[in-house]
Amino acid sequence: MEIEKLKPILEALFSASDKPLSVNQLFDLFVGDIEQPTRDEIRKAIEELSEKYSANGFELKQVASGYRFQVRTDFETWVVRLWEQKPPRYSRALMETLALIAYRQPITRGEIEDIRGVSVSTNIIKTLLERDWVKSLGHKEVPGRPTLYGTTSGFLDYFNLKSLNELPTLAEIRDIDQFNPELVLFPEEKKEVASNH
Amino acid sequence: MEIEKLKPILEALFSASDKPLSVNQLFDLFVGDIEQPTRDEIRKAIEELSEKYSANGFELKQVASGYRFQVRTDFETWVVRLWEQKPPRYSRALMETLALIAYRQPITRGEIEDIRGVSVSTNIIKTLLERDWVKSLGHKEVPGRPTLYGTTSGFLDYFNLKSLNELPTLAEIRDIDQFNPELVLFPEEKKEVASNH
Amino acid sequence: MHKVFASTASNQSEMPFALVEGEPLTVIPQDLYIPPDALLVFLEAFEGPLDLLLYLIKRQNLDVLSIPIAAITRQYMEYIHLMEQLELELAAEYLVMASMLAEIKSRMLLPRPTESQDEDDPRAELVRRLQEYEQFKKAAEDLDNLDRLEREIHLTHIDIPKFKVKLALPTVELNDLMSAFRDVVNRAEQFASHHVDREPLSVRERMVIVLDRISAEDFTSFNDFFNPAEGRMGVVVSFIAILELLKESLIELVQTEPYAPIYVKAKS
Repeated sequence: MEIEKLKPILEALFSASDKPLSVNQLFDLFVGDIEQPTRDEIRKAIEELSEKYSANGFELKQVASGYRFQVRTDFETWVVRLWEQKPPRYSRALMETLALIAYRQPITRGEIEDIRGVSVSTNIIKTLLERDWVKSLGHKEVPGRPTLYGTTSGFLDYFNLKSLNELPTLAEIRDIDQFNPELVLFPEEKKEVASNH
Repeated sequence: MEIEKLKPILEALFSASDKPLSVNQLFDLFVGDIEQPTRDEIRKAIEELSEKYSANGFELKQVASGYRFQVRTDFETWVVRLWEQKPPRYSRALMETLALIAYRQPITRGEIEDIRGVSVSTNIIKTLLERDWVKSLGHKEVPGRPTLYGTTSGFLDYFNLKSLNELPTLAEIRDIDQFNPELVLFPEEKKEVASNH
Repeated sequence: MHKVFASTASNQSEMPFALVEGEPLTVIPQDLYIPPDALLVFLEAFEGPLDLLLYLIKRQNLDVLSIPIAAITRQYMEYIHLMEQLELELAAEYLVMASMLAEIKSRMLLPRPTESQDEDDPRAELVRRLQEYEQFKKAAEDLDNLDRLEREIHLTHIDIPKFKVKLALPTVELNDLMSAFRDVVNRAEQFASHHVDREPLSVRERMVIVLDRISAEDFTSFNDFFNPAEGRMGVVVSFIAILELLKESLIELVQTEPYAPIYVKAKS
């Protein structure tokens, strides 16, 4: 395969992949194609790409498990500002997902969807995992082997709980509603902001 | 600020951000810097970057809420091999509801139901709100004050559009005047009806 | 189970047309038999009465502007009948449409006053609705065919080195979590099929602790899960947690012979 034809394909692959890609992994991706690059051609294309991106805002970098595009540290000053803005707010969907994981663990994504009646986006699960409030407990032995989720000790720490037992039960939550009707747990405008996330 | 100095900074920002960035958002990121680019300089740099990436595996694309790097669709064949997961599919009911909201906004649920001839499930509206494709625009001042729905910039971003104008044009409805009352009598049809009774 | 057959009314150049046994059928071509499950899928594929009507019109290559009301009404009623036979949940909208069709049909049979001939075709409203629906049905298809994220459009994932980011994470109050749970349970209870039980959380928590400690490779002693220091309550909670995990087939209990030690391992 011509290097010039291979280069944009590799650019597309490196930019799309959320993991580093090795020469072997790349080689395997072309198996079965009419035009199949050799490992040497892939290596040559990577070399030329590294050269090409040497002065960009991001570079093609070799790490242990392969190559990946990564933002150049020279631009840290500006990049960090992207996240320094005001803290975002979690969506209602995320809160309900977290609540179901807390109260119904171990639970699969499908079970959460069944109860909520709406699909749960991958991002919600990702956010909860990244926040270290939720972890995988293994897989359920049903077709598809879905991941079982549960809360972490980080979750308990954040909410200042010693154990899950300290979470109020549903009956207690409803009692609070009854005895303090004026104490609205989720004020109306908060709800709207959350659902618009 | 020199354009040549600004370009790699913008590259770093676009590659690091998980959301499209607008000229104004970019401008704000430089506020307080000694060297602060003007909006025009930012526009110029973006233009040059779009040009620079026009033949790469990924491109700088303008969508409703700003610019983002995205993989060129020409390389989809290879890119999809990186993932096992199939993209989510949406039901016809959901797509029809979304189309009505997109083309007829602001529109109430009742109006959608009138055109579709069936009730719209709460789950569809909820999914559309949660995906941030649709938002409430207020209430219609009729009995019951039903919510008026419209699409968001998130909807345009998702469908790779800059504005609602880029939506495919609606098929034309042939005028009802074409409808010729002279031709409406179907003698055999009438016969059939008569013999059925 | 209803036996359902499909037959082509070939002399009318129609597409395969399904009929329930019992309806007057002349020839039943064996090769066109539609299994009931498939027919169910077919009938469920309609997005409502307008969609079904459009299908009936289109499959005869007819224009929406010239609907043969009597023929379409008859076919429509046959499908409604089929849906009833298959115990498909028949939305009220289908029945409303049936009565609308019947009304149009009866009005068309009446002799019309000659002077008002150029307006007032009883089908006009139906045609308008069909046209409008068809327009948005097409729009939905066009929208579905647009390139979109997660399908044709892929964002770049360019790695960000460990920058010293002062990540401003959203804050959450325990109250928010509680009210989210209350809301989701309240909602689930409206749809009767979902019952969210109010099990003591201690069991749930213990289930997680058990899952954390076991693996598919190693055998963990059953006894290790019981700590006498926790008292009778603690032992009972552990026991229920293990039973619950067994019920959900998340764990296996292994015992090589009677009275031998029992081991717990994750389902492999």
